[in-house]
Amino acid sequence: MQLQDNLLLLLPMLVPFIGAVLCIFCWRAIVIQKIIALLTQIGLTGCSIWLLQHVVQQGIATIQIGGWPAPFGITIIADLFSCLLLTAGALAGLAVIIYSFYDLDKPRIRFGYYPVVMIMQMGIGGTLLTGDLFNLYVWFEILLICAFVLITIGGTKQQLEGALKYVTINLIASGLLLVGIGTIYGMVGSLNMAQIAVQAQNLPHMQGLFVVASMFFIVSVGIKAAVFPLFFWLPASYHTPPIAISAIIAGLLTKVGLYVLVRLFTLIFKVEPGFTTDVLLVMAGLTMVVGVLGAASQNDYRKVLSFSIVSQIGYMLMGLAIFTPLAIAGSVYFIMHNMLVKTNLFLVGGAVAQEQGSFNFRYLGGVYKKRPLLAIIFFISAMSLAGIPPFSGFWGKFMLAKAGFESGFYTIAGISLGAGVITIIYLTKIWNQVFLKDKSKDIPVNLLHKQPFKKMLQLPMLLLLTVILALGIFAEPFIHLTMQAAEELLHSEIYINAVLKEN
Amino acid sequence: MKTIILAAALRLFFPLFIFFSFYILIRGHNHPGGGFIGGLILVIPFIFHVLIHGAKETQEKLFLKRVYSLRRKEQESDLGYSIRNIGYRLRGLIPWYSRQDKDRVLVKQYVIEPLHIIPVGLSLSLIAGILPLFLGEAFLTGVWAKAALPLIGKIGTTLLFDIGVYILVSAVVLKITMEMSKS
Amino acid sequence: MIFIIIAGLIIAFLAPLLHRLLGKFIAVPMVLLPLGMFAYFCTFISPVLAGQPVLQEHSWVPALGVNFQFLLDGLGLFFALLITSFGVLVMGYAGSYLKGDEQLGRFYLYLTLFMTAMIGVVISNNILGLLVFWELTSISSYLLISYKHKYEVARASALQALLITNGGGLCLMAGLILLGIAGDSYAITELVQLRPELLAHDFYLPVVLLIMLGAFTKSAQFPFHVWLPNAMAAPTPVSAYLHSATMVKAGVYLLARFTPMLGGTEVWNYTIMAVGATTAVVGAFLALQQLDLKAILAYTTISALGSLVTLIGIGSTFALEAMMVFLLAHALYKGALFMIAGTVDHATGTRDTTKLHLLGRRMPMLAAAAVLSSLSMAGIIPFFGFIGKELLYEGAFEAPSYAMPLTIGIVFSGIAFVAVAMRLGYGIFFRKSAHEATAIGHAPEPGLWLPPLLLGIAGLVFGLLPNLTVTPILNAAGVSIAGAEAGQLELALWHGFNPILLLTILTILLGIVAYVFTNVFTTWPVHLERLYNIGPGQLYYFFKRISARGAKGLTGSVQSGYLRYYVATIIITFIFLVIGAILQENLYAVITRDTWIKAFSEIRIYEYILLILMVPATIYVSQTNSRLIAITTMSLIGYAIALAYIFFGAPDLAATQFLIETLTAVLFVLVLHKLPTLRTIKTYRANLASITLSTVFGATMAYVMVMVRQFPLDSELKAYYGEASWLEAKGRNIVNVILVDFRAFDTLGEITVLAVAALGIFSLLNLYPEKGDQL
Amino acid sequence: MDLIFTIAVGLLFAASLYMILHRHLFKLIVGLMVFGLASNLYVFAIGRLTREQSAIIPGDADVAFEPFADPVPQALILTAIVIGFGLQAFAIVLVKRLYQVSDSEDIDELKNTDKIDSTEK
Repeated sequence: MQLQDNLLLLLPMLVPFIGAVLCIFCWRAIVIQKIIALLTQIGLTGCSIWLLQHVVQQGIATIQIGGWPAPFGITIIADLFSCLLLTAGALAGLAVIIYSFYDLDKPRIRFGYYPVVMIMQMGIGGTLLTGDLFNLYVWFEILLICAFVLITIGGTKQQLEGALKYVTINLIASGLLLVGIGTIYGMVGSLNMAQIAVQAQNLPHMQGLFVVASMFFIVSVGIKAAVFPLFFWLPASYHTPPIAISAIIAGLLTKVGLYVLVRLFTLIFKVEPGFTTDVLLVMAGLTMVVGVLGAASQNDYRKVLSFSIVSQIGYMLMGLAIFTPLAIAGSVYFIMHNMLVKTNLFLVGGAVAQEQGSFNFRYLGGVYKKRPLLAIIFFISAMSLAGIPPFSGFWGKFMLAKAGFESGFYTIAGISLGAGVITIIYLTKIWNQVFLKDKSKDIPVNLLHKQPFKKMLQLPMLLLLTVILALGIFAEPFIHLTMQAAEELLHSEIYINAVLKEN
Repeated sequence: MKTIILAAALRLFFPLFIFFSFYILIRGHNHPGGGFIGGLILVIPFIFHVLIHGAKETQEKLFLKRVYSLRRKEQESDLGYSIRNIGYRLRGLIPWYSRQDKDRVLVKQYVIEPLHIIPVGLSLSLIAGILPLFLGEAFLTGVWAKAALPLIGKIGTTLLFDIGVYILVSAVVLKITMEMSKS
Repeated sequence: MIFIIIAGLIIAFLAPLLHRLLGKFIAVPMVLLPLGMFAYFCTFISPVLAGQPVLQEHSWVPALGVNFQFLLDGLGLFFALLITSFGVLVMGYAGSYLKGDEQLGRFYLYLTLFMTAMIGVVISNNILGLLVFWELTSISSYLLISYKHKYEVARASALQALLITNGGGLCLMAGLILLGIAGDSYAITELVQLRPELLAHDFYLPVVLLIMLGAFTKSAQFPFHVWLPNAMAAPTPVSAYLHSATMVKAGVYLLARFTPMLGGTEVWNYTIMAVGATTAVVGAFLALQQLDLKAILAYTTISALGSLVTLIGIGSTFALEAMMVFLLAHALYKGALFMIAGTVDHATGTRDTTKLHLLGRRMPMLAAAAVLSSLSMAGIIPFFGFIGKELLYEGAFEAPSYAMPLTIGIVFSGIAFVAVAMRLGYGIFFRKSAHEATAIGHAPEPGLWLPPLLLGIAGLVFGLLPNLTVTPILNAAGVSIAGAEAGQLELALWHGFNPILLLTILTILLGIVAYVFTNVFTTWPVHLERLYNIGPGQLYYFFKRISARGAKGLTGSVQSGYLRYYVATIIITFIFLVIGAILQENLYAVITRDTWIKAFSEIRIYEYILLILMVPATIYVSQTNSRLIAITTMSLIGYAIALAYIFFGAPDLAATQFLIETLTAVLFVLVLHKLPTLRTIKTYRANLASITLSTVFGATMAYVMVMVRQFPLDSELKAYYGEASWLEAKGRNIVNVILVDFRAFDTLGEITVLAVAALGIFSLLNLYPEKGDQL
Repeated sequence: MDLIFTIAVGLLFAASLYMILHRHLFKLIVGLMVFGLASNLYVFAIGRLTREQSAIIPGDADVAFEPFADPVPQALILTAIVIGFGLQAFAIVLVKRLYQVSDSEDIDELKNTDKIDSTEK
């Protein structure tokens, strides 16, 4: 059983890692890299589902790296929350990998796209599964360097410009995160998150300091999660690389940041009415508003979606701030749904641009007539994002709004619904400009030599669409799971006992 | 920075640094040192080489491996030639014993690319982690051999892990310096 | 009943496929679907009339209380029959109207989707289920309005309709959620029982207002009516179906549905009454001025919706019953008239009333339909429209309060109806004028005149024999809204001489006068332009423009592109949060004199070296304008830190720091000539600001450190590692043992970072567009 | 002895931020590096300081006896230094390439990707 337990929790990290190592070995052999990448990604998805199923049946699973007992070694732990996100992330990753077979240029593949993407998947797995604060930092850095590399790969001027902002702000975030972890260690002398949570209750004289330390995490992890007013790096950089890269970064990274916020603030720093709640609420509200307004004012497919990521982060943060079971469940559901939908929307944009050679609304049009399947994929994904029932986004929005009204947070609930209207505005803007409108007559010559449309591009999108539809129309099991996940999160003693059970 | 003295000194220091770095790696478990510091020390002479000679020349001199065969004598039997050639090839493996024969032919040459060493380092560390799994232990558990080797001491997976770090760090730093110097 | 919904959805999504298979015969299955649904709903007539509503439940998302709970009572059944029967006619009509259109499959998809959603709305007992279908109607309406998506007008109108109805939908969502919280149930049947508790609940007012907003936007009540005339950009079958007969009545349905639960209070009655009456008058007034056939019809629809809403606002049993009758009457003639307008447009290519003349000769069947329905619209005996109008007048006349103004408003609307009906039924078909008869491209096929004719005949039959046909079901609907005392209605054409008859005659006379002076009304707008500029239609565009500009401005200033602003904002946020937390938690009080003394105590002489090295170096590195010196001083700082590590027992760290610092310097030197030369770019003021910010930032960090360090640290990790390092992990250098054993996983991650960094640097330096790689 | 570290940490953080806020590419990169140094030093200092006695178990003992330096922050910083090195090396190269491409060291001029109506395709 030991081996199986170990494998169960390790494979989500090891499978992509081994895949990446093999890919680096086959540095020049693109075809082999593609095969490895596909197999790895399928394997990862399988492992995630296996783990999810295990956790659903038998509760939280933990292992100790190196066999050292709990607070002393590094704990790897999977609860429902992390498993759900892991599975969603693996599915999104699978779609992007398949997509990249048909849309990514050869030079970028020759310079390590696949190994880096796979190491990023490993980083995501690690971030979601680790139970150790400093280990979390290490995984974050892996994600960071992978994002750096992916954003700059290809080295166009825009990519570099965007990357400069990305790099600067995220290096500051890393520094602050390290400082925050140091502060926590300096206070309680432990790095295991469960143990810190125990200590936090045992050291009443440090309650105030814990609040201060939590601010370090709000800012540093908030930067990674792209919360207002810390999100600037995101709209500056996410639209610069090719879609196969944008999609995977945009779909997954900020959500992982949000995962960490939820994890930390349910386990270590409890959100109690007062300063923390106020801060989170204000941030959530402003993030939503600024995000949707930003998205509504852009004229570029990818830029609209970049700002849209920001606004959606606000919803997820709102659930954390409200801090009731329903709200947390709403956040969890929202994160999951958003990973899939955002990835899919980016992929659609990529397919459109492959044929039309542009992301700028001015030069796009006529897709509705020409590519009906693509239009359907976009429309349903967009409606999901906008929270139109019975698609997936509705449930997230509904749970969050209901939780807000129930707990008396009327303003934020109202803002969340109001932001929904603007969400519809910018999505219909894309729909109008890219799909419905006829293509403009005066297109610059350099955009005219476009690639032929590859029908296979729609395969990964259909895959994601199926999941999105299932998430929305057969929502019951998923919502049930998120509710359970929220219960686990709010009763942190379950988590703590699972980690420290030997003692 | 192409000074003769430095170049000469470097030739002297090369084996010294290599052995020293290995020493640091091995003693790391009980004294200050370890794979990371060792790896950094290992690349110092290489970096100096790059600084002095430039990346192109470093690659040529240190990382370009050539495989030679003997030129076939007239009317030599296949068997005789093969025996002679195998002997020559085997000798070629020993650096200071290889002969600069005039009648040799270049069979192939290849560059040892630090990039290819990177996955070697990664996989060594990974193997050190995975090995204990087969012994029923947790991932990355330190498993120790019963017997100890002279000079090195006890052998365990942690040492393997540290060697992985050592190789990887040196390969990465080497790659980075050479790329930066080339551009 | 769920299979009706499922069947509808499945057939909707099959429509494009069917179109490909069947070509123009796709209309056949699409007509059969609503016909089948109609037949299905007919089977419920007898139990419902017997006073036994049908309740079916299917769970969907029980975790959130959202289920398919279907209730078929009088009201629901009435609407279901209305929707399906009109569905039959419109589906057939659309087949002829859009014959040969290559996107006909999609059209049927949207239309069927809409019909299914609409049925869902009227039979849902779960308010959240209702919301789901409600939103679906908005979306399918959007898709239908933007059907002619080539045209900017269609896209803009569709967006406007979507925004207004969806905005209302979100209000409705909020209202329903609050209602669910207040009543702790989502079932309408249960909530109705809780009426007293709901009326007394704190949430009553917000719930009512929010639900009203949802209903008003959907039913195009003033000032949200602006989307409806623009929605006429949709193909005419859509206008006939959605924007006159069914969807816009969803708001009316909603208000009616909630009347027994939330109605009867002052805020309910007066708000609804005021909004409805205003809409009735404004709609009628605007209708008189239009020249476009569909616009005329759209505004009269608005006016009629206003009258319906007014009746709900009046709230008396009689008014509610009258509402149902008028609703049916209106649906009959308005649906027909829209189809007629569509056929005219189809045949002549224009909808401008000033260009349409003497159409009656060429299209006799259509003219017959037009006459029948416009007579009904004008409220002429013996059409059903007459009964509807009589009851409408009576309802307003006998209103418990404000009867006088309401009656005047309703009668005004009636006058406009007469005038408009004359223009439609007489003006364009028969009126002799100086113009030639308008040329007709091709005579309309039966599919284009039969449906309106059927509706017109239905109006006549229902008018002649109301009690044999529609009275029972109307009564049943009345019972669901107004309670058991309703349902006694006997419809008849003749009510004797009473004030209402007088009003009717007055209406007809004045209507004829208004018709004669049509020109006066239609040329008015020129003079009224200024007034319209502040009307809600202009207001919508004004807000849209302003908010677009505002959003752009805001985004431009937030996402300014200046990296230093970004960094400054982040750091300011950080400082603000940390200091805020310190103040909030009263932590400044914790720092005592002892803390400071401890901070100053026992510094050894050689440790001052650190400060002596570091302080000038730090200041120098931030001021220098020489790249080499900057690198050197930075290394100096690094070495000083390495020294500190040696002083405080961290030889491994010191060695690493030393090596890395040197290596970094080497890397810098390698690329130095490619790096920009240093110069001071900053202005004096910016400099001052950043010095201030930096100082505060540094001080904050230092302060937090002092605060944390005043408490003793009892590290269990340190203790454990100290004990286990040699005995269990077989290593004496604890730091190294941590790195390769206790926390080896971190190290694995760390070397992965290094590997990726090397890959990244490799690609950055070797792959860029100028290098010739085709990206 | 806390004082030295308090001053040093405050100073380093302040200087690094000052350099990052300066609009110059080169200063930015130096500032980021100093930021990394500062955070390492912070972590080191906040784990409490022990003079001279390093975290190495003497050859004649089985366990380490207090007082000895806390090995945990050391290990953390070691990891952080290495990771920081990787990231910073990448950043140096990025700045170098960016300077080559844009031919400007003024960061204020590098704001094309943020503009709403930029002319990119």
